[in-house]
Parts: sequence; C-alpha cells; structure tokens
Amino acid sequence: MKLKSNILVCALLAALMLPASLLAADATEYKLELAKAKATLRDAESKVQLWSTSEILLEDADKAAASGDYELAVKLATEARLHGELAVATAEREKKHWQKNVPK
Amino acid sequence: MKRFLTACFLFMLMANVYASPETDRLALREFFAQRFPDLDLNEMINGLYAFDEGAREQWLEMEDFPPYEIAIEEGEEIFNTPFANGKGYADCFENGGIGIKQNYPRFDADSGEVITLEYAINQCRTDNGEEPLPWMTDELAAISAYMAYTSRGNKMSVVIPDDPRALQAYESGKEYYYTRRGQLEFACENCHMQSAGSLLRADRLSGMLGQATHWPVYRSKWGEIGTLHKRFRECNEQVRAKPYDAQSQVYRELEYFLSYMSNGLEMNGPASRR
Amino acid sequence: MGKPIKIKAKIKGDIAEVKALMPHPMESGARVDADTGETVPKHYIQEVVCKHNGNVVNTAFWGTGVSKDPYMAFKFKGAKAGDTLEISWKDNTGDTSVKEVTLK
Amino acid sequence: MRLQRRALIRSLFTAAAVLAVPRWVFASRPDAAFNADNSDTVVKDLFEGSIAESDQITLKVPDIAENGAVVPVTVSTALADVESISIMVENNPTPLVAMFELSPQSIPDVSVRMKMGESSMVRTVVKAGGKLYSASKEVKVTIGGCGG
Repeated sequence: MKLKSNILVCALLAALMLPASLLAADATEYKLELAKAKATLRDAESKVQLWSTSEILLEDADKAAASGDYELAVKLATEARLHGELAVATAEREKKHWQKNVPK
Repeated sequence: MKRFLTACFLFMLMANVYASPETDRLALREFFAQRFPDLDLNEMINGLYAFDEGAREQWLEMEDFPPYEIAIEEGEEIFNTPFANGKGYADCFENGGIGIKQNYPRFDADSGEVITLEYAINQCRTDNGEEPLPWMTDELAAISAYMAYTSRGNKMSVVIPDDPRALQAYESGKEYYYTRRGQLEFACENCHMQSAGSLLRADRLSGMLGQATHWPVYRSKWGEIGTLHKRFRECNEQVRAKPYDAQSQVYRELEYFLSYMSNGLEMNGPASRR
Repeated sequence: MGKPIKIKAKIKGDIAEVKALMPHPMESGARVDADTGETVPKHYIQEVVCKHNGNVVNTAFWGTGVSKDPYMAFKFKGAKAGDTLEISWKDNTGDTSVKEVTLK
Repeated sequence: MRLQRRALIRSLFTAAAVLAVPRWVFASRPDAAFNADNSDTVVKDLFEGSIAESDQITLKVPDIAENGAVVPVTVSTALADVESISIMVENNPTPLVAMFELSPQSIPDVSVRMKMGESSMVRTVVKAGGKLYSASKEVKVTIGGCGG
C-alpha cells in the first residue's frame, strides 16, 4: 500500500517535472510548490523543529514571484520544502533516539 | 496473575521511560563527576570559567567591578517603586521577594503552568493593573538581577510536585535539551555535555550543571544584561533553529528542567560572561 | 546629565585604591544598528578627571577604544579616612557626570 | 531649603564646567593623536624624543582575549616620577585608547577595559622624569560565538 502510494507520488512528480523542464515555470506551478513548502514547514514547526533559515526563503520566493521571476520563485520554494522535510526527518529520528543520551 | 504481570510490565516500561527527576539529577552529577574527576562540581556554576584558567583570570577581573552592578541598582530602584495602586513587587512574592530566586521556576497547580521568575514579575504587574514589561527589556532583566542578587548563596531548590502536569512539563524540557535540532542538528546536550569544557572553534563550552544558577547575565557580546531566555534564543540561532519567544511555554519548560538539574548548587546571579 | 558613576574606594595604609564604573554607551561611530541599518554616531567619554580633596590626581583622556560601560582603576598616596574623592567625565556631546564620595 | 538646593545645583554645574578643562600637562585632550589611524602618528603627535624599551613596566593583558569588546588592561611601573601612561592597540582603526596623566601624588598603576577589533600588539608608553619608556605584548582576539 505504502509502496503503491510512493510510486504514485513519484509518477505524479515526474509528470509535473516533465512539463516544468520543457516550459518556463509559471504562477500555477509556484502556487503549488509554495503550498507544499508551507505545509511541510508547518509540520516541522508542530514538531518543534523549524529551522531559522527556512521562512526567509519563502519571503524571497514571494518577492521573486512578484517580480515575475517564477523560475527563481519555484526554486526557492522547493528549497524551503526540502528544509521542512529534513527537519521533519530529524524530528522523527530524534523522537526515537534522544533518550539514549540521557545519563542513567 | 496475568493482570499482575501486565501491571509489572507496564510499571517497568513507565520506569524506563520516565526516570524520576531526582534519578536524572543524580545521574547527571555522576556523569560530570566521571567526566571531570578533578573538578569540584560546585565550580560548574561559573560555566566555562570552571575549565579555562586564562578566561577565568579575565572573568575575575570583570567580576572585580562587574557591569551588572548597574542593573542591580536599577532593578532595586524599580522593585521598590510602588505601583499606581500603592502596592509593590514585594507584595506579590513570599518573603517580600527577597532571597527567593532559588525556588523558580515553580509549577502553578491552578493554571498548570511553569512560572519563571520573569513570568512571575510580569504577573505581579498585571495583577496590580500595570502594563506587563516586554520580555526582552533591560528593565525586566534588571528587576530579575536585583532579585537574583538577594538570593546569592542560597541553594537552587526547584520543586517538581507530584502532579502529572508538572512531570510532563519537566519531561518536555528534558526532551528539548536532548533533541538535536536546527539546520546544524545540534542538541543542547551535544555542546554542553559531550563537549563541555572543550573548544568549539575559539569558544570554551560550559557544562550543563549550573547552567541555570547565575542568571540574568551581563554578556560582553551583548553589551547588556539579559535573561536566560535571551540566551536560549541565541543558542537556537547558533544551530540555525528558529528561536521561540522569551517566556514561551517551550522555554519555560526547558528552564524548569535545566533548573532542577542544578538543584543543590549555589545561586550566583547575576553574573558576567564573555 | 549622564548616568551616575559608581565608585569603590578603599584605603590601605595611606594609599587609596579606586575603582570606577561609568555607565555609558561608548559608541565608536563604526557600529551599525542591526534594526535600522544605520551607523550609530560617535558617543564616547573623552575625559575623566579624578580629584582628591579638590586636587587633580589623575586625568584620563580616552578615545573610542575604551569598552562600553567603562571601568577604570587607579591608586594614589596621601589618602586618609574622611577625605573626599571626586570623579567626573565629559563626553564628545558635551554631556557630563560628577560623583563625589568620602573615603572610609 | 530651596535656595540651598539651587545653590548646590549651581555649584555642581560650576564644578562640572571647571572640571571640563583639566590642566595638568596638556592644556586639553590631544585630539589629533586620538584621531590618528596608525601608532607611529600617535607617537609622533604625543611625544618628542626617543623611546626606550623598559623591563620596569608591567603591561598586564591576556594572551588570548575572551572577547575583543572587553579586554582588561593594567599598566604599572617601578619607574619614578611618572607623568603619563598611554595605551595603544596597534591594529585598531584609531590605535590610541587612553592616556592617563598622573600627578606626583599618583601611584603609576592604572587599569581600564578596552576594545580590540582583531589580534594586535598592545603597546604602552610611559613618560617618567621627562624620558620615554615603552613595553608591548601581543594579544590574540578570537571571534566570539558560543561561550556561556
């Protein structure tokens, strides 16, 4: 089940990336990427793991989008999303391991 | 029998996950006793100066006439200036607010909140119809500095009452301390336990024990006096984790845990640091 | 009027050992305010005069290289309990502060 | 009472005004030396004649400064008839940090806390009995970050 959904996501991503690599990024693509980035960052925040370096990327992305540079805007939003994903991964790993460093 | 075994199993599981705060504290002292066999653990209230002779000498020169004395004086004046309703800070605290910092943070059973000294100072203001002071102001740090000064020499004695909410707050603070975070993935523990006393670039790292006894601090780097939560924010920023607001629940619970770990050590605030 | 000077003085034999702390920003004129992005103008103590019973024993001229909230220590002979010690400063804006204490 | 207070305030102001212009050796603060951007100019501005290295001067500064914003420095000397003690940080934008003019009643033993932008030689020049002596020492300044 999990595998299947992963494949589905991959396929979806590939489908999205194919046209993106052929055509220049546009507002729709930026909005999509921005929404994903925001969601992962919120997830990281709820796990007490937000980085100090992530939100500023979205501010910069917004500025780039406002000036019409959607390519840069998408790139920045993607970077923010990756920040969020790494932070969430840290949260999940640390949940399991933090106790190991407590002196007993 | 089956039920008994289940209960035993559950108990063991619980005991494993939730070591009591006192067990934690003793284990921590043992950790540092083994790490630094030649060090008097009571010296750890002086942070990095417990480990670094050259830095210690400069620090002692600062302590000769430390800049925080200005804050103590200002704090005393504010502390003794009555509110508009005629009451004062002394009316809000046990023993008139003198020599009590060792009891903070404390757990408030009514609200279920961890109350730090700075939090209590602002509660006192709002209870008496005054505006609360912004958490990061010199003024608040100055009042805290004065109250810390009157508590010097007392032994840290933070209480975690037999209340699951209090224990939960302590556990949250503990988890925060030991959890890696930020873009650089450092836990408080990485610097202040594993690497305590060592150099991180050019900085000698303080140990966790005694980290809560000496606040507020005049930090030369800041050029002013600041609270423990200001330092928390700085630590977070150094590992590129988004800092929380001073006196946020996360930081209050962290302070609760950190202070309990310093129980039994002498209060020595305010202090000067590099 | 500048903030009050804090003085600690003790007598050993006939020698007075004096320490003074002077709350002052000591802005060098090179620091940039992180909030406004503007350079903070020079604001620093230029002269400190120390008098024992009205006689100048030590005059300090300072540049911008003296630390914030300056500390100064000095010693002089011929002191006894009941003598007065006066320390004053003047900064580059013309602001001053004066403090007199009685030696004990 | 009110009059007394006013008189007191006035006398304080007068005192401040008088104090503002100390007259010991210099008529006023040697501003040019304080504005000079290298220590050679500072020395040229302040002193005439040759300067001798002296082991009679104790220049107490840390080998490694904890924080360049606050570096404690103490200069004391066994030399007799000390008239002035100057302290310079060679690599600071304006090297002259402080100059203390001492009356004969003073004991040549002064301390101050100073700023250092980077590692540098710290130099002191003592004027005693009309002659000039100096001592220097290197202080390393590291970039502060994670102390506490």
